[in-house]
Amino acid sequence: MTRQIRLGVFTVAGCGLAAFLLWGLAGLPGFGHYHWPYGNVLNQVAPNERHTSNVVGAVVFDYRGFDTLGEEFILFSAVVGVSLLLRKDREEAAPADRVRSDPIMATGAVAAALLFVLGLWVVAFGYVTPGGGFQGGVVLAGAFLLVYLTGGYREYHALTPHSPVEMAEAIGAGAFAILGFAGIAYAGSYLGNFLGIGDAGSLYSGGSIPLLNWATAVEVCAAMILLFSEFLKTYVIPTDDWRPELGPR
Amino acid sequence: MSYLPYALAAWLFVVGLYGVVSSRNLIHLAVCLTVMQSGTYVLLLAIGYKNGGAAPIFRPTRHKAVDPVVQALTLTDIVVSVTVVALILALALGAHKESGSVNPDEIADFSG
Amino acid sequence: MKASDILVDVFLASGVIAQLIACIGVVAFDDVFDRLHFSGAGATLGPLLIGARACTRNRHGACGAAHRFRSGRGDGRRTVGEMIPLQVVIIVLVGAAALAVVRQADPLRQTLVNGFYGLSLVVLFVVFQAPDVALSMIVVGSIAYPLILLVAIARVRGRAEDTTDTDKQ
Amino acid sequence: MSTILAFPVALPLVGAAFVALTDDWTPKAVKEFPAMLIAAATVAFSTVILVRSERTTLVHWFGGWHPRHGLALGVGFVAEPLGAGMAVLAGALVTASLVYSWRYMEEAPRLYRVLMLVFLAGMSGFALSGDIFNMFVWFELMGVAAYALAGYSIERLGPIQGALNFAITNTVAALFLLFGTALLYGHTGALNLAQIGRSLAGHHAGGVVIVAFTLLVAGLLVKSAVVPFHFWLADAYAVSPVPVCAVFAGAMSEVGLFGIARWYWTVFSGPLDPHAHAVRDVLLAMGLVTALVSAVMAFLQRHLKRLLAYTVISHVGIALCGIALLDSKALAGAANLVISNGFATAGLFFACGVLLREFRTVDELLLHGRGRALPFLGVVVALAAVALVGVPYIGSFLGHSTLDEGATEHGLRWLPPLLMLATGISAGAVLRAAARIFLGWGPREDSLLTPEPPDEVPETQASRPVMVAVTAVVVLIGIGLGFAPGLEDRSEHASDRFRDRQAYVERTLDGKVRRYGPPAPVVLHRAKPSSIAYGIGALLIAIATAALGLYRRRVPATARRAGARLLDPAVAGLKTVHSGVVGDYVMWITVGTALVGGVWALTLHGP
Repeated sequence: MTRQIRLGVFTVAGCGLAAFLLWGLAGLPGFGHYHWPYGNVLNQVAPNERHTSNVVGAVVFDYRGFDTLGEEFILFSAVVGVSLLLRKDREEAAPADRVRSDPIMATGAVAAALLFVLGLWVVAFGYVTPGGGFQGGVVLAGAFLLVYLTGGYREYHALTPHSPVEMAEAIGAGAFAILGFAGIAYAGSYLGNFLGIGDAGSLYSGGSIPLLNWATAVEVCAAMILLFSEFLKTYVIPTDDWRPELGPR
Repeated sequence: MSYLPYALAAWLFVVGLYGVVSSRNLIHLAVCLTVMQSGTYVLLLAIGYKNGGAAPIFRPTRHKAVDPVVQALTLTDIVVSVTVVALILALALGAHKESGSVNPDEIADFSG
Repeated sequence: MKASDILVDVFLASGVIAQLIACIGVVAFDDVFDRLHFSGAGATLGPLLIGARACTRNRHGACGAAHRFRSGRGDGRRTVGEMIPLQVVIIVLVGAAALAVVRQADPLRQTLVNGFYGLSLVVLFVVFQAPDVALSMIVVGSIAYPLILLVAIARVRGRAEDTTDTDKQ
Repeated sequence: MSTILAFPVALPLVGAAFVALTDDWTPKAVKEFPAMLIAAATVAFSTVILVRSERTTLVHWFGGWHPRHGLALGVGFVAEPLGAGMAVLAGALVTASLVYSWRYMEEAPRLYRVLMLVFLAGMSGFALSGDIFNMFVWFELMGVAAYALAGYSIERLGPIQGALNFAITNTVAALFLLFGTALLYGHTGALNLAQIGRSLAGHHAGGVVIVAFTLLVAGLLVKSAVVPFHFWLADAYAVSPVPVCAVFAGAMSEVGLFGIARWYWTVFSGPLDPHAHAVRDVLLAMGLVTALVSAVMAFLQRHLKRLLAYTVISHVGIALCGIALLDSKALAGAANLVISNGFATAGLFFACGVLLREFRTVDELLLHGRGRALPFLGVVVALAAVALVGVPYIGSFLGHSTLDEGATEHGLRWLPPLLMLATGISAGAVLRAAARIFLGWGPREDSLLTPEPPDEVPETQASRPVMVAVTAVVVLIGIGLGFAPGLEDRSEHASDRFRDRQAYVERTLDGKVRRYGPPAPVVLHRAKPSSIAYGIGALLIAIATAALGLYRRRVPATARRAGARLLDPAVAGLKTVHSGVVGDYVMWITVGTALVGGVWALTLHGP
């Protein structure tokens, strides 16, 4: 089958599909007319019941926390999958990692530290303001990435040794699932909230939401670092006098 | 006009699909999948939008707010999209290593 | 509109500009390390500035202000055309950017266009009053995607030094 | 105590994290056990759920968010026998695979075990969940694990191509699901299946409902590989490691079918029941085409895993026919068929693994006669083929006969013979391969069969006795289910409950508990003469197909030429369409969705 035939047939079918989708979409209530009880009730009750001011955070970690458990493990298994798929794809003969000037490295270190603090802040206040475990976790991983960008692969590798990061990822993901079992033990339902809900607007609010939030942050940060490492390993080359073990584990 | 965001969602969906079908490069294809996926983000958020509503963050006041549920769903959706891109890119690197090509039309090892 | 409102919008604008510069840098340089420098700059400045904007409560942002202005004219006259011009502009922008992403066949250039597309989506999400989602999109679009995409592209094209040779062949 | 519903998902997930964390420290001798034990424990929990759910439907609300005034705030799991049975099937096959792959994976066994556990959690979650977005999450979780597992042997191009086609088509499918989910949410403001079902009931199907239904069904048809959404499956199954294939074939495709049934009866049956005939016709046509086309494709393969992959597609088509009749009896038939065929096909894949270990190839022609060294395996393979045929009272016969009765009750007397034909051809392909390999019958060359790249590398140093034993056990389960006492009545009873939307909705949202009586005393039903005739007919067709495949040259030349003139263009066309190029596959998905959507837009609309 040639490319022309494929694209031709697709054009016809795609137009049909588009028309079909539009026909369906036209039956929805108009944009801006959300009036369903689900969201409105949650907006009403969540701040009181969970003392979280960010209702999205409450939905992600409490009302629909079980979705987030699945989401965590999607990320977890994607990282496992990527390391499975890239286990043979290692650079062998290669030029040296670039060594950068001291001012760049110093600036990078400061910027990385700042980004790290920003990440912690985004995680910590996730259920008070926008942010949370996922977003903060990626920012935290970004701080490590910045070390690579301004320092070099060597520094990055030293900061993110494979084994502990892998353990952190497993612990973060496992902790989420185990906190669910704690819910069974203390609150009678999986992922049940088994801590007091604390004062609204403070870091102690939300019961077990902060715990789940931090578990997510650890998992996401470690997963992202591993993801970057796996991809970087296929490209980045160590200097002559220094080779990390790049082989499959 | 009030259906424009929905139309955008359908547009992104179909344009992304077109990209997937027509792509000659797996890396390009992965990005097209994210475009298609962003159609679902837009649809979800557009459904949950409320005229005059603000973000569902209540500190210190209560106010009219948009639907928080669709936002939570979209967050999950974004994570899914990252993982899928990572996996497809990993496979694309493998394909390049084995066949020297990342053109999906050229790496057909078997058929029939 | 208060001074703080203007300030947060300035944040947003400079974040967007930082991202744009980073995107251009990614395409302008051949070496993957240089490219990563730029995407790294985007990864720091962009999230910081846009995130600062997203994290400030949205009622004081452009859309919230527009809505207050609108509802001030009375709820009785609400019709279907409830959307504000900003939303329409951004929606058209996102649609056009998506087409550009798909039509750009060269993966490297596509990464640039995709960066811009991601940004326009972020703005759309802010307009849709979804700061959490916008924040996710920023971190994903400026940290996660660029890195894995650039490494994959670099790997597939061969190292910067021999890129030109392989391209010519 | 409904908390048990969390275990089939949460346990393997905790297990996956645990294995990932501790595998490096675990002594080599016991490395394989944690994953196996966790999978076995998951089966145990699923079985308890299955047994309990026969008496009453179990509901668990995660985080303790019970519905308020009929409004579901959180995510709930709802277990009735069919869903729990699906979870048991998935768990049993994953456990069997993990036992089978004892020392099987030479590389990265740790990652393999972690992914298998995650995959199990995804399937169980999909089977038990009562929330449409939550189902999407589990769908995606099993997808992500499955893509990586399919590409396990990355040092060859075939697995990469297969995994890529699998990942891309199934991601597109997942996005279809998500788009449909979003439409439903916009239309009803709910994500809980029962709540969506309640708010759709009593209204006519409008554009939103029809589009959402089409997208959701199309997404799952990709997963379960129904023509023309099926192309990726053969590519992916042909290249995955054998233990992974067994789980894919036995459980993953069927999970997709289960989802279609679940969504039709709990969500869409309200608005669509007045137009049930339109739903039935479309699904029935797709099921039949799938069953027949892929049976022929199976016949054209010489690569055993690819051959089996096409038989899987054919079985999916038959089971889809059972669902499409939209009736308890046929649904029960489809369920029984899925279970017995699932075990038998898994057993056949396991047998392929033994052949691969012994002879380093799964090419039927290269294996010609070499299987004589493994007589016991030959017997097991023959038994599995018989189970697939559904010879009276054995293996899939129960499923076939129940399905046939359902079809006859609907006045579709032409359906059972066609299904018999499809079963016969696909089982005949398996019989042909078995005869050629284990008996050395037929020629060593056959130009009709699709050539395959000689790519199989030895995967393993695993112990042969364990592999053969697992194969035999799995095949015996597949055969034995036909005799299971009372299975027929129980499955029909379960299907009745599965289709009862009212009871499901009231149980989920209003907490109205219904108790169902103890299972009726075991009555041995005599099969109808027609069913027995179909069973024997399928066997005859299978034998004839196998004979034709082996001894085509003995057919008189004139008849052969006439046949070739008639069939060659069709065969060539089929082979061209299965191009192995992912762009084509996605194009077909679009075409299929647009066509199905178009038909339904015209027929389901209005009062």
